[in-house]
Amino acid sequence: MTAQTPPNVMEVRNVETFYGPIMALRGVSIDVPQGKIVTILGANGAGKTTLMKTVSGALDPEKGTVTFLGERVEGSEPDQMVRRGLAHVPEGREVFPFLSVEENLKLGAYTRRDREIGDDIEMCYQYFPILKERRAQQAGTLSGGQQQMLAIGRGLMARPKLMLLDEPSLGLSPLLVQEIFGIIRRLNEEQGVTMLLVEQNAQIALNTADYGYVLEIGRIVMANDADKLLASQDIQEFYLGGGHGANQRDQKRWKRKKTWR
Amino acid sequence: QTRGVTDDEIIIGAYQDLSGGFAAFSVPAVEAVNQLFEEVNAAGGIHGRQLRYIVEDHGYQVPRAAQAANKLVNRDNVFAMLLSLGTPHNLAAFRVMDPNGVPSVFPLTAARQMIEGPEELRYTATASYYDGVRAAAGFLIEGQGIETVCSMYIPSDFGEEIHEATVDEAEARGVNYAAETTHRPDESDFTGALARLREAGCELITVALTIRPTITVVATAKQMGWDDARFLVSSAGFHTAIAKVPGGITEGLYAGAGWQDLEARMETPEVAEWVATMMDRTGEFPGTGALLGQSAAHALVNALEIAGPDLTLESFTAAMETLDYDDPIAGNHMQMGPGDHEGATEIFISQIQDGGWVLVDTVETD
Amino acid sequence: MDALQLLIGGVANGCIYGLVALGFVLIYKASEAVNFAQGDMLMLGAFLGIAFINGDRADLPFLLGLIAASLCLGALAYALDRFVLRAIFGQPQFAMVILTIALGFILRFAAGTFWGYDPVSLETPFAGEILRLGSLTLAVADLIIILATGALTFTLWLFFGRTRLGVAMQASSQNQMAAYYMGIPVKRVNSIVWGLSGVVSAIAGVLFAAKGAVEPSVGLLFGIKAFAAAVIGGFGSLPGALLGGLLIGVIEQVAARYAPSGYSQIAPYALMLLVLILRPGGLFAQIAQKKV
Amino acid sequence: MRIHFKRSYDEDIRLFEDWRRMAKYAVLLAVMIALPALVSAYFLGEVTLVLIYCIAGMGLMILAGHTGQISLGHAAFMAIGAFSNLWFMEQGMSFLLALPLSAVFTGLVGAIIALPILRLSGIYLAIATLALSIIIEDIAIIAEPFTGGVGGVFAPPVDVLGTSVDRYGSPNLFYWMCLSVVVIVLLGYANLLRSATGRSFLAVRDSEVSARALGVNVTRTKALAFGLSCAVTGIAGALYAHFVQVVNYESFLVLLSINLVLLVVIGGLGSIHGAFFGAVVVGLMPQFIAIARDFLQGSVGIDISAYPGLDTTVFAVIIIAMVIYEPLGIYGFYMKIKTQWQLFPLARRDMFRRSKSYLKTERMR
Amino acid sequence: MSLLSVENLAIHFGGVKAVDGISFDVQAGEVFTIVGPNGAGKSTIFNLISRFYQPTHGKIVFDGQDITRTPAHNIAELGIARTFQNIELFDHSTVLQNLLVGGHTKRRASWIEDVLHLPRSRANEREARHAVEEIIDFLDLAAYRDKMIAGLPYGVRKVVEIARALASDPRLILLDEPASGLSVEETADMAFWIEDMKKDLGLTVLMVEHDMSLVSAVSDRVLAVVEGKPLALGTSAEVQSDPRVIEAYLGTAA
Ligand SMILES: Nc1ncnc2c1ncn2[C@@H]1O[C@H](COP(=O)(O)OP(=O)(O)OP(=O)(O)O)[C@@H](O)[C@H]1O
Ligand SMILES: Nc1ncnc2c1ncn2[C@@H]1O[C@H](COP(=O)(O)OP(=O)(O)OP(=O)(O)O)[C@@H](O)[C@H]1O
Ligand SMILES: CC(C)C[C@H](N)C(=O)O
Ligand SMILES: [Mg+2]
Ligand SMILES: [Mg+2]
Repeated sequence: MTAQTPPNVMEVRNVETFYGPIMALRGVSIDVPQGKIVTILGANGAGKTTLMKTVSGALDPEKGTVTFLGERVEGSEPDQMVRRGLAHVPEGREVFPFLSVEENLKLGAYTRRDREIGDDIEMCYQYFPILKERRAQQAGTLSGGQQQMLAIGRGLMARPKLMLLDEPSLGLSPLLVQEIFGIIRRLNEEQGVTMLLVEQNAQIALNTADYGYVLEIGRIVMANDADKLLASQDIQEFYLGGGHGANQRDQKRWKRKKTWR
Repeated sequence: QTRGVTDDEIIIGAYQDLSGGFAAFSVPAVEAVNQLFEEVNAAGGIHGRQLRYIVEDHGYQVPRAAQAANKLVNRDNVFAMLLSLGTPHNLAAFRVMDPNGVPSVFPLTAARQMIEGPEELRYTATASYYDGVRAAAGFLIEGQGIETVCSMYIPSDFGEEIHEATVDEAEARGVNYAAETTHRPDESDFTGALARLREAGCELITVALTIRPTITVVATAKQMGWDDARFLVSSAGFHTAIAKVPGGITEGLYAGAGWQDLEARMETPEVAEWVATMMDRTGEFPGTGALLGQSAAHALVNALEIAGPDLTLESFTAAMETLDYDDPIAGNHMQMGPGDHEGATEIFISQIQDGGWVLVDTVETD
Repeated sequence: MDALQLLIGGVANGCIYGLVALGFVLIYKASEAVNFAQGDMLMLGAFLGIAFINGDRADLPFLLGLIAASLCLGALAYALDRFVLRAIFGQPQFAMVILTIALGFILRFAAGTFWGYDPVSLETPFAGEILRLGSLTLAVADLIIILATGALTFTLWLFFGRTRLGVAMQASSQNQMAAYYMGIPVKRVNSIVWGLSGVVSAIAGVLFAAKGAVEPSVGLLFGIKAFAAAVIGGFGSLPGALLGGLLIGVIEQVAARYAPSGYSQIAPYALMLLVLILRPGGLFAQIAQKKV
Repeated sequence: MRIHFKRSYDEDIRLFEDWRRMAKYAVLLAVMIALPALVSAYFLGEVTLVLIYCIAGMGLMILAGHTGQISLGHAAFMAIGAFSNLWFMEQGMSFLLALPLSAVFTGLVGAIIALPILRLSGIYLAIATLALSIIIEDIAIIAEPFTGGVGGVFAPPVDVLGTSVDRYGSPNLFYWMCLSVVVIVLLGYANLLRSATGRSFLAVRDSEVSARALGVNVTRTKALAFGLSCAVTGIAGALYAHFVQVVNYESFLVLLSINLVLLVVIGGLGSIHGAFFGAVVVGLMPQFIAIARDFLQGSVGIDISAYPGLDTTVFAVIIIAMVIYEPLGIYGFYMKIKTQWQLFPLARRDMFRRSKSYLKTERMR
Repeated sequence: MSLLSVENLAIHFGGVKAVDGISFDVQAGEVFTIVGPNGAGKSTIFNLISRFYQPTHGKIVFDGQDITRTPAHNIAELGIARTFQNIELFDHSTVLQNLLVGGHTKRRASWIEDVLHLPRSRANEREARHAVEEIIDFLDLAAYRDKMIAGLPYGVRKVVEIARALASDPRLILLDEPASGLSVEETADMAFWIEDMKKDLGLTVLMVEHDMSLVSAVSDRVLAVVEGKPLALGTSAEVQSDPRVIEAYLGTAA
């Protein structure tokens, strides 16, 4: 490791995770350096969500190790991970449908005991004013995008050291997608929160991130600095949509085979 | 070769409720039978044959009782059933017992259907609930100048029987049968029902509930400040536990039953001895179930002795019909004869006084 | 006066239904699991109370015995969840239904083996005590039951709505994974609420035993009626559970007083079905159409 | 693992995937038909009861397993089936007519009850049906002209095409009769599952919202499922009445309802096989425990009968173990064994590991 | 003549005016897209059209027939199919079974025929399977045909849901955010499929979408809504250049 690389908040080594007989992760290793934003790209079903769940304790890896802040944590329960300083904003919102917006936010700070919780709720409301307007509404009746905002805000409430974001832009309007990534960058720069980000919108993810991994069918197939990935031919082709476009609408469909695998 | 009888064994069966709502009857009854059988076996058995008592639990469910009967009859090949509990359960089991010639000896229910059927296969132990309640109700109506009687009962054949007895006795005595309420076995509060009976001016109320609700009924009446009502239970409620309720809540309750309470007769040596044995065995003062178990098993053992080494259904029937003795534990007189398969017939009327049952009168029926 | 008397009796008995229903609702609120052994926990609580309080047993003073029984049953319920029910964490609700039905069988067996099958009664300092207010007679036992239940429901209601742990419990029931991601130790929270429900059941059991007698099989059917109470109130609502209990308690007495005999027993269930037909989620429903 | 190449849609629709499967079931059926020659009267009686449980189990499985509606009150419908069957026969109807008629009657009653009740779901439905099961006891007493009140009704002799079929008099015939009813119900059930109607049941179970969007009338479908379920359960009740030959209100207690639920869950929710596996366990387990107890007493001298109710408790413990270790029921276990067998020697133990799972509220539908 | 027309539609939830006076017409054969900020009421409009919600105001006319009071389960039969923002599949069934349920409205046999497996029921089955296999081919789902839904990747599920909607042989299909959660590549595929639906199957498509690349690629007309009210209507390019739409929805960088 070179001198300018910061220490790793999280190290994942050779992790294998199963759903019953299905092997979803086939030996994945990644590093998340302190204070950086790391993104994981990959097609649908590649195992991104599985990886996130494995490091946050929601799934147990069959093999391999996960180290968080210098401690081995694989197989711990998710609540212990939260206490250690990890916040996971899961795929698919997962808000508490019968609790009000505000109660949802308060629960985000469940592990905290300090007096600044109220301030942080105000901060969330600043980021997402609609939530303030709907603070007493049951979260289950919010629109899809509003629920996504609530899930992200709730994740922020934990004041984590490492934040996992699984497809945060899902279902958000273009304006809000920009805002979300702005928030991610600000939190990272101003409060030094380390981020591990899964995103389908590779363009914006790589623009935001410092480092990127590409996951395919349970394996890491590429890893590099974000800007290098952005420039890579393959990434251009398969994740950034180079080659497809409105001008090709009437052409016959065809697909180039990926060069790796 | 007689079914259930080998050179060294006689197999007796029973389907009981060991885990359901009537376990309070079955469990001690089985315990008492086992106690007596062990004693008999230890003394060499009956004509060299050991007694084996196979008990199946039906948890008061008819399907399981039917299964149990099938097993006992077709697999275990029992000679007779002793003390099987539950009316519909017995009726269902008779269907497999009758064609196979398995007698029903002293089933643990006093429903009158228990005596209907092929004569050589039916025996009951004590006076029916019906006779007991009629006799006791008559005694109270007569002795205390009661003019209005009522009834609270579970709508089962047990309850119906007591209800009928009350109605019949009221009619026979020319008094007014004024009101009735029916209940589920699980009921736990009787304020409304009692209010209704009080309104109707009931002076004597026959109660055909299981034990726990019986206690609650009497307690509730006291709480309502209804002090002058007389409650009468059948043999099913003639239970030591009721007399033992703390706070004197059940003081004054009457019972009409086919046997006498144990506690008051502790000076009788046989009673004292048996109570001691059972206390040793179970750590508890034997209650109604144990008493019924003991006296039924006692009668069966007597009959088997009399039937002699050549045990067949015919010799057994003949032996049962000769039974005629004082049962010291039950405190009644067991007597059968040809065409008479109902055992003891006297009715003992008792009342709870100072936390114990006290005999107030004895009535001879028939 | 007659009606008032009836009402009080019904309310007192309804309170016990309400307490058992409260036990269901507690567990449901924290895990959406339904405990079919709740009635048997009441039975166990009653026997424990007797074991601690009665003169021929431990002979503790009433209050002390009540506390001891509550603690015992609380600990037992906690342990049940910790060592048995936790094994099916995350399995469909149905598994829990089956598991608790089976547990009920075992609890009844245990009670029967320990304490026998004969009904026993609890010795209370207020057994048979009566307060007379004009023509109205009030059993002290009833009064105590009503006060205790009211206080307990209110406390629990505050706890669930206002405290951090209470809200966390509700969250756990709505989405276990998300609750974990908030740092809520969901499994432990479940065990705690089972313990709490055990305490409530013990109190219910002791109060129940103070009114009559108990035997191992009282729990099953009593539990079902308490279910009806919880459903009337809207499963998941604490005040609803109490209200449901009261309604059942009162309707039972009113029906026994005025309806033809044979029909009166149906009244509580008929009431429940009626409520459900009119309001499928009970009086204080917390069910919703899915937002798509 | 065998792979099937399908050449026509008919092959998808067929009941049996291939002739091997068909042969397997044919052999099973042959054994079942020959059973009276192979086993004792005692065992035959038990198997007959198991067959009746199978029918009741299939009835509940349609509802609980395939439509996702829990009923804790199905004993009530057994009762309705039993009493109506006996009443029809008392009116002079022949058994062969009375049996289907009582099924139709029970189904109708079920569907009518279903309409208000099926607006409920989950635990509300479970408890409402539980209440039904309790009420039916009182109704059976009140409806004395039809049910014989407290005393109950004795089953009149069954006459099938001029032959008397009696549980005790001609146990073999009675067994075969039950077996044929099982086969008929089974065929109907299998047909249902391979049809649009059956799929609409599954759809309602998995997502009412999308079922509705796809044109499934959810209320009607639930009522139909409930009605069919009750009709089949009613058949079981009718046969049961002739099996025990006397029924009263105490023949169909709540515990029977609970047993039926245990049956479908232990067998494996959502599969017809499950109803059969469950029936075998629930039907034979008490007897098995009793025999094991006799054996223990006879050979080792351990007497467990000193603990009354222990056998029920053993049963309960087995259920608990089952739920914990094999949540998919016996059918799940059977599938595991089968898969391992087919993959042999490639099967790995870890193929069946369970990963952590989490629940979400069911209060949103 | 327009296939679907919505007139002055409104629904209020307590104080929230989720949809507040929306009118538009969808012409047969076009792809009509609704865009708007989160919570603008787009999904609610879908829920109103598929009759999950009862509007407080307004009228919905499909193919000349007023469907404002038609029960939800009769909508599919009229020829309107839909997908859901959050994917609502039958999780414990296979892809094939899901699609077969899609064909529910096409069946003619009654349940009695089904139980007895009479010829009509069998014929139904054959037809249903035939139709479904075509859709499987159309959407390239052959590889997943017999897989359980639980466990399929998100992207595949999205396609299965569309396939299921197609199985009811609709004239109008409502797609709620078909591209959300899809990668760029898959989004491009989705564009082709929507094109094919329109061209090859002759379907009319009403879509809600936030991915502007897809919206531009396929939409004939776009309606922008904000806070339950219409904001702009026109071609994709027109709407995207409307300053009010940019301010409320797209942001400057779009
Ligand atoms: N509950 C499950 N049961 C079985 N298999 C599963 C389950 N969840 C996921 N899988 C499988 O595991 C693999 C990885 O899934 P995962 O959800 O991690 O993918 P992903 O990269 O997050 O995809 P997406 O972009 O669609 O969210 C997929 O092939 C999927 O089919
Ligand atoms: N059942 C309900 N109760 C209360 N408010 C509701 C309900 N359903 C929807 N809403 C509100 O109506 C508004 C519109 O919701 P809708 O789901 O239609 O938004 P949308 O335009 O689809 O947004 P998104 O792009 O985020 O999916 C939201 O503000 C939402 O909170
Ligand atoms: C009190 C009990 C012994 C009554 C009996 N079980 C019966 O069914 O009649
Ligand atoms: Mg994912
Ligand atoms: Mg939406």
